[in-house]
Amino acid sequence: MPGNETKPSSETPTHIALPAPTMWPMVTAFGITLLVTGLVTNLAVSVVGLVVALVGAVGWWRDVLPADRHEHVPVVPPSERAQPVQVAAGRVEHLKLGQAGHRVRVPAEIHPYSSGLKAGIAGGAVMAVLALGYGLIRHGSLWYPINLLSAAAVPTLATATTEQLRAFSSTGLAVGIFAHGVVSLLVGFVYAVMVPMFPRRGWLWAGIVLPLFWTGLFYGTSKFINPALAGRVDWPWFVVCQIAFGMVTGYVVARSERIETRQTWPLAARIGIESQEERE
Amino acid sequence: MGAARRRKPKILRREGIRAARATFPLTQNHVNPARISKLKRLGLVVAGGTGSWAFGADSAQVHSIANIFKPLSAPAEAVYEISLLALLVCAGIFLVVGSLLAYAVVKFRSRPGDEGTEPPQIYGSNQLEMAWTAIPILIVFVLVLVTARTTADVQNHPLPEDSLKVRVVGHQWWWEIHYPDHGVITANELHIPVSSRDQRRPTALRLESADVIHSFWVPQLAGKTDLIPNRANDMWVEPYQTGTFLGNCAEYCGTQHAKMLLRVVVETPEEFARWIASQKAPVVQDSSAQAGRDLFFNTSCVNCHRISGTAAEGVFGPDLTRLMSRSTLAAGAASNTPENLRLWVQNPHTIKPGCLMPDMQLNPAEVEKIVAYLLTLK
Amino acid sequence: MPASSLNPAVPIPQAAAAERPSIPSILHEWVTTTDHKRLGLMYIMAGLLFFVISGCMAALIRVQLAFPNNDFLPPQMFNRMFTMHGTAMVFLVGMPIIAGLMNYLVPLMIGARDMAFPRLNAFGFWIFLFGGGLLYFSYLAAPGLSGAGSAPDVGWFAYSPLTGKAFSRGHSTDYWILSIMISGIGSIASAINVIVTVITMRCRGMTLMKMPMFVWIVLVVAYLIVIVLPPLTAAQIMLLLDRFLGAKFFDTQAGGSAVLWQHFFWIFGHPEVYVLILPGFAVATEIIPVFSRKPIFGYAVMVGASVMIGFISLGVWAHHMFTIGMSAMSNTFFATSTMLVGIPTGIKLFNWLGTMWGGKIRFKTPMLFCVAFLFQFLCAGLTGIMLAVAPFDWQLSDSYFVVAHFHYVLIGGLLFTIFGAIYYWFPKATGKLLSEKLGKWHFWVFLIGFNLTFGPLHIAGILGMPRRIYTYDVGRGWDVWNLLASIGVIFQAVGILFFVGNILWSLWKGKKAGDDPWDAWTLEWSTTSPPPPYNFEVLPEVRSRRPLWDLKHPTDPDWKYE
Amino acid sequence: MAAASSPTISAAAEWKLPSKRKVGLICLLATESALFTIFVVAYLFYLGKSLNGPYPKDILSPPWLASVALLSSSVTVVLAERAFLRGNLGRFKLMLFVTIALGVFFLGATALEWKRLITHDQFTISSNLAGSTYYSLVGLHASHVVIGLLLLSLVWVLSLANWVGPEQHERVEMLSWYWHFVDAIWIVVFTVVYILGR
Repeated sequence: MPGNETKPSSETPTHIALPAPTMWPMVTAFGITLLVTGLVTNLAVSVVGLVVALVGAVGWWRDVLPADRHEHVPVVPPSERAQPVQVAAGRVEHLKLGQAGHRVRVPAEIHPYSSGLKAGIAGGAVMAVLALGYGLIRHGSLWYPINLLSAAAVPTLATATTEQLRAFSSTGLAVGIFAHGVVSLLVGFVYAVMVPMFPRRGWLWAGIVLPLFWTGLFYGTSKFINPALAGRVDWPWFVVCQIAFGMVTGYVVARSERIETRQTWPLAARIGIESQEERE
Repeated sequence: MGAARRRKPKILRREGIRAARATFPLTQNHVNPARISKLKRLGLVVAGGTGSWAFGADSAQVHSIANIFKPLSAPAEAVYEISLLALLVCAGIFLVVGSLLAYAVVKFRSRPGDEGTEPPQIYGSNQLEMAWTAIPILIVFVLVLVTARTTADVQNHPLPEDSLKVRVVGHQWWWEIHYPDHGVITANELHIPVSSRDQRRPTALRLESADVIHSFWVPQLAGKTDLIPNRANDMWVEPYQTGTFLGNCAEYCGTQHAKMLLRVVVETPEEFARWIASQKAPVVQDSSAQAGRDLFFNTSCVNCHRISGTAAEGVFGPDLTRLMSRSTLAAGAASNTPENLRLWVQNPHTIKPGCLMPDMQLNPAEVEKIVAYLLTLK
Repeated sequence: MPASSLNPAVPIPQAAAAERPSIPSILHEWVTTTDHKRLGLMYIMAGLLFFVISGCMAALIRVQLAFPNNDFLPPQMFNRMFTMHGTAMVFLVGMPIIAGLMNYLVPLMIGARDMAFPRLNAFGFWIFLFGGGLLYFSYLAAPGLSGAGSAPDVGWFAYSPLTGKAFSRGHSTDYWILSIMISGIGSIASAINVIVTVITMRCRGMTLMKMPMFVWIVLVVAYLIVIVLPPLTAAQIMLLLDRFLGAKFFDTQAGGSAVLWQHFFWIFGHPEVYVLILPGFAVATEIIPVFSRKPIFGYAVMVGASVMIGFISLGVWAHHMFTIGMSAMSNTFFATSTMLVGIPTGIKLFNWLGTMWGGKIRFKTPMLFCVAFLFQFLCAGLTGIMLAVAPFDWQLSDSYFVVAHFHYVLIGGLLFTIFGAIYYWFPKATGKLLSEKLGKWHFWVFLIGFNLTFGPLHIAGILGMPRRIYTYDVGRGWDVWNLLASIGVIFQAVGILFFVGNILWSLWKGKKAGDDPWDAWTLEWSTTSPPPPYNFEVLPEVRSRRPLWDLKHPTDPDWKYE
Repeated sequence: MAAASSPTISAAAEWKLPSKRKVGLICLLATESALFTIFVVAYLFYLGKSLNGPYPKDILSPPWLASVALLSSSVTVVLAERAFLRGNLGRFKLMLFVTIALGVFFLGATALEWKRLITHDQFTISSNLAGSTYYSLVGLHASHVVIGLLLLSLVWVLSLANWVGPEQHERVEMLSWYWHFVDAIWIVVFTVVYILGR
C-alpha cells in the first residue's frame, strides 16, 4: 500500500493503486483449520489441511514476492465523489468565562497544584499535632490516636483493648503515617483544584463546610470503616481536628498566587509563534 | 428418624417430587414452627427437609433463604460489614453520578430553535479532571484500608485450640465429611455446634478435593472457599444460630454441579455431642434385612461405598454407615424417604441424571431387598 | 489471479445498477477481497450471525431457569449451552464485531486507503470464521466421528482439571481448545494490523494527539490483544499436550496445579474484558460529542485514562480467584489493583458527562444507546467495585450477582454501544439511514428487556444462587427473580427483531444518507457513503482533532486552540 | 475533499512515519515474547515439583556447543545483511548459508539430545512435570528455529536464483531481526532450563 509513501498532491489521480484481491489468505486459513481439525477427526484431514495450507502459503508468497501485487482502481467521476464540506451557516455560542474567546477550559484561573500538596502537608501536620495532643491529654499516650487510625487497616488493632491501643505498635505507626499522609495530600490536592471553583467565601467552604461534610460521611460509615475508632471517638475533638485541617489547608491554598491556566490561550500563543494581537 | 418416618408415604416419581415441592411455599428465613407442623400434618414432602432428628423447634429451623445480607456466623458478619460499606459507597456514587446524568439529559437536550447554533466548545477543565481523579482515589484508599483489615481478619483469624476440626472433601457431586478427632465419616450434611458471643465454638474446615475444583458456600455462615485437588484450603465458621443452613457447590464441577447441595446443621453443643456419639456407636446388625445385606455385599455396591465395621470400604461414593440419619439423598437432590431411596437404588439417573453412580440394573425384588437393608443403617 | 477481480470498483450502488454483476462474481469479489471495509463488514456480519445463534442459546438457558425444577433441558445439554454461549459471545461475537469496527473505521478515520497488511487482514478474518465454524462443528462431529462427547461443556473458562482427559472424555474439549486457538491467531493478526496501521499510516498532520479518540482507544485494545492472547494460547497448548501426549501440566495426580490454569487463563481473561469493553468506550467517545455538539471533554485525560486501563488491567487478574485460598496479602493486592482500574474508568464516565454538560444534545438513536450505556455502565462499574472488595467477593463470586454484573458490562456496556455504532455508521457503510422510528422501538424494548433480565439476577445472587446450575429447588427465594429475568428475554428478543427488521427495511427503503448525515467532525464523514474502494481520492491532511469542524467553521477552527 | 480546502501544513514539514514492516515485526515479537513468558513461568513454577524421576539434574547437561553455534549464527546473519546492503551478493549467499548451517547444527544437536533423553533416560513429555515443561519450552523454541530456518532457506534459494534484489533489503533486515529474537530467546531458555533448572 503506497498510501503513506506517495507525496500528497492536490490533483485527483485517475487511478489509485490498491492491493490486488487474492484468495490465498483464505486458502491458507482453511488449510490451517483443516490441519487442526484432523487432530479431532482423522489424520487424513490434517494431511489434506497441510497440503492446502502450503499451497495457500506459496500462493500468498507469490502475491508479495518480489513486490506486493496491486490493481489500479479507476477513480469515480466527479459527480459521484463526496461533496465539499460546506461552511456551517449557524453561529457558535461563546462562553462568557475567560477572555480568550470561547475555547476555554474552565476555570480560567487556578491555584497551582503544588500549593495543594503543600497545603495538604501543612493541614495534615496541624491535624496530627492536635490529635497527638488529644492522645496525650486524654489517654497519656502519643500512640493512642495513631493506633486508632491504623485500626482501619490492621485487624489486630481493630480488636485491641484500650490498653493495647495506648502501647506502641510499629505496624500501627507505619500504617498510621501512611494513611494520614496519603489522605492529607489527596485532600490538599483536591482543595487546590476545587477551591477556585467555589463561589465566594472560599474559607467558609474549605474551613467549615467541607470538613463538616466529610465528618458527617465518616459519622455514618465509621462503624464499617473503623469500628475501633467508632467505638471510642470523641466527636467534639474529632470535629475540631477536621476543621483545623480544613482551615489550615484552605488558608495555605488561598494564600498561593492564582495563575491563569495556559489552556485558555490558543496553541499558537502558547508556543509563542503568534503574538496576542494577531488573535481575533 | 422420627420425622421422616412420620411423613405420609407418597408415590414419588420425578413429577411427584416436583409437584410436592412446588406446593411448598417460600420459606422465610425464620420459619414459623407452627407453619411447619401444619405442613407436616398435610403430609407434604418438605424439600428443604427439617432434618430427621427431632430436636427442639429451634434446631429444626431451615434457613432456606441464604441471603448474604442476613449473616448468622462470625466470618459472614465480617464480610457483611464491609459489604455494607461498599454498598453505601457505591450507592452514594450512583446517586451523585446518576443524578448528574439525569440532569444533563434533561437540561442540555437540544430545543426547538437550536438548529444551526452550536453550544460553546469547551475542551475540558484540568481542575475538574484532577478533582474527579483525586476524589475517587481517596474513596479507593479508604476501601483498600478496610479491605486489608477484613481480609486479614477473616483469613488469619486465630481459632481456639479446642475448636472442632472437620475435613471436607469435594467429589463429583457430593461432599465427604470427616471429623478426624472423633473418627466419624459422613456425607453431604455437616453437623457443627452453635457458638454464642461469649462462648466461642468455631469450626475449622479443611477443604480438599478428590477430583475437580468445587467450592464450599453456605452464604449465611461464611464466604466461599474452593476445594482444589492437590491443595488444601482452610476456612472457618462460627454460627450464632441453630438450624439447618443451605448451601451449594459454587464452582462449576461438571454435569451435576447444580445438585451438589450442601446442608450445615447447627446444633446446640448437647445435641451435637449426642449426634457425634450416635455416629460413633458400633453398627448394630439388624437381622431382619439379612437378604438385602447379602445382596449389597455381593453386588458392586461395596466397590464405591463404605459402611463402617463391614467389608464395604469403597471411597468413590458417600459413606453409608448412618445413611438413615441424613435428611437427604444424593447431596440434597431428594429428601431421604424410603420411596426416594427405592427410586435412587433402582436408577439414580432419574433423580440425578448424569451422576456417577451407575444404574445397577436390579430387578424390583432386589431393589426392595437392598432398600430394606439400607433402611437399617440408622 | 482471476481476471474479473481486476476491476472490483463495484460496491457503489449506481455502478451496480448500470451493469448488474452475477451473484457468483459478487461472491468471488467478497471472498477474495482485501479491502478493509468489506472485511470489516464481513467481520460484523459474521459476528451478528454468531450473536443470534448464541443469543438463542441464552434464551434456552433462561427458559430452563424460568421455573424451579424445570426439566426443559437435561443437565449435560444445559452445560453445553452455557459453555457455547459464553465462548461464542466472547470469541465469536465480541471479538469479531470489534475487529470489524476497527477494520472498517480506523483507515477511514486516520485518512488512509487500507490497512497496513491487507492480505494478513483477510487471513485474520477467514481463520476466525473457520475457527468459529469448527467450534460449532463439534455439535455434529464430536459424537459422530470420534465416539464420545459433543459440544464442549466445561465452561468458557475451562478450568482444569475438569478439562483433563480423566474428566472430559472424547474430543469436545479439544474442539474448544483448537477453535479458540486458531481464531486467536486471527485476532492477533488483526490486532497487529491495527497497531501498524495506526502507527504508520496516519494522514499528514495527524499526530498521535490529534487522532480521533476512537483510534486511540482501539490502539490500546490492539496492544492488549497482542499482549494477552498469547497466555491463553500458551495455556491451551499445554492443555492440548496434556490431552494428546499425556503431559502433566494440569494433572493434579502427577503434582500438577489446578490453580496454574486459572492464573494463565485470567491473565488473558481479565484484560480480555477490557478488550471487549474499551471499544464500547471508543464508540461512545465518538458518538457522544457529535450528538452533544461539543468536542470531547478532556481529550488528553481520556487518552491517559485509556492507556492507564490498558496497563492496570494487566495486574488485576487474580481478582477472579479470591476464593482459591490465596494469602491475605495477595488478596489485598489484587483487590487494590482492581479498585485502581475504577479510577481511570470513573474519569472516563465523568468526561462523557462533561461532554454532554452544556451541550445541545440531539437524541437520535445512536445517542440514546450511548446514554443508556452511560447509565448501565455506571451500574456495572459500581458492582465491579463491590466485587473488587475481596471479602465481599467471597460471597459474590460465582454467584448470579457476577452474572448480572458482567452482563451489565458486556450487554449494557458493549452491546448497547455496538448498536449505537451500527446506527451511527450504517449510513456511512451503506448510504442509507436506518429508520429512526424503528430504531427507537428497538432501543426502548431492548432497554426494558435487558434491565428486566439482568437487574433481578443481582438479587438472585445476593440470595445465594450460584452460577452454572441447570436447575434449582423451590423455597430458596430464587424463583421470582429468575422468572422476571426470563420474561425480560422476551423483550430482548423482540428488540432484536426490531433491529433486524430495521436493517432489512432500511437497506430496501431507507432514506439516502448523504456524505455526512450527523454533521460530524471526523474524516470518515468527508468521503462518500459508502466510501469508494480507495476511501479518499486525495489523501486528506488535518490540523486538529476535528478536521471537519475546521472546514465547517473556517473562522473559528479547532487547530488554533489545541 | 477535506484536503482540498483545509489549511495546509507548510510544504517543507516532513511527514514521516515509521516503517510498516518494522512496527509489525516488533508487534509480532511482543506477542511471541508473551507466549514464551508463559512457558517460562510454567517451567519455573514446576521446578522441583515432579513427583517422580527422572529429574533434570540427573540427565540434563548444558548444550554448550549448540548454543555457541546458534548465538554465532546471529553474527553471521548480521554479516550477511551487511553484505547485502553493500550489494555483495556472493558474500551474502555465503553468510546466509553459514547461518542456516549453524541453525541446522543447533537443531540437530537438540534432536540428538531428545533422542538420548527419550531412549536412554526414559524421559518423555509424559514422564513427569519436568518432562512436560522441558519438552514444551525447548520444543517451542525449536519450532521457532525451524520457522526461521525455513524463511532463511527461502531467501537463500531465491538469492541463488538471483531473485533477491536491493529492494528487498527491508525484508532481509526483518528476517535477521527475527533470527536475533530466536537467539535471544535461546539465552533465556538456556538459563532457565540448563542453569536454574538443574
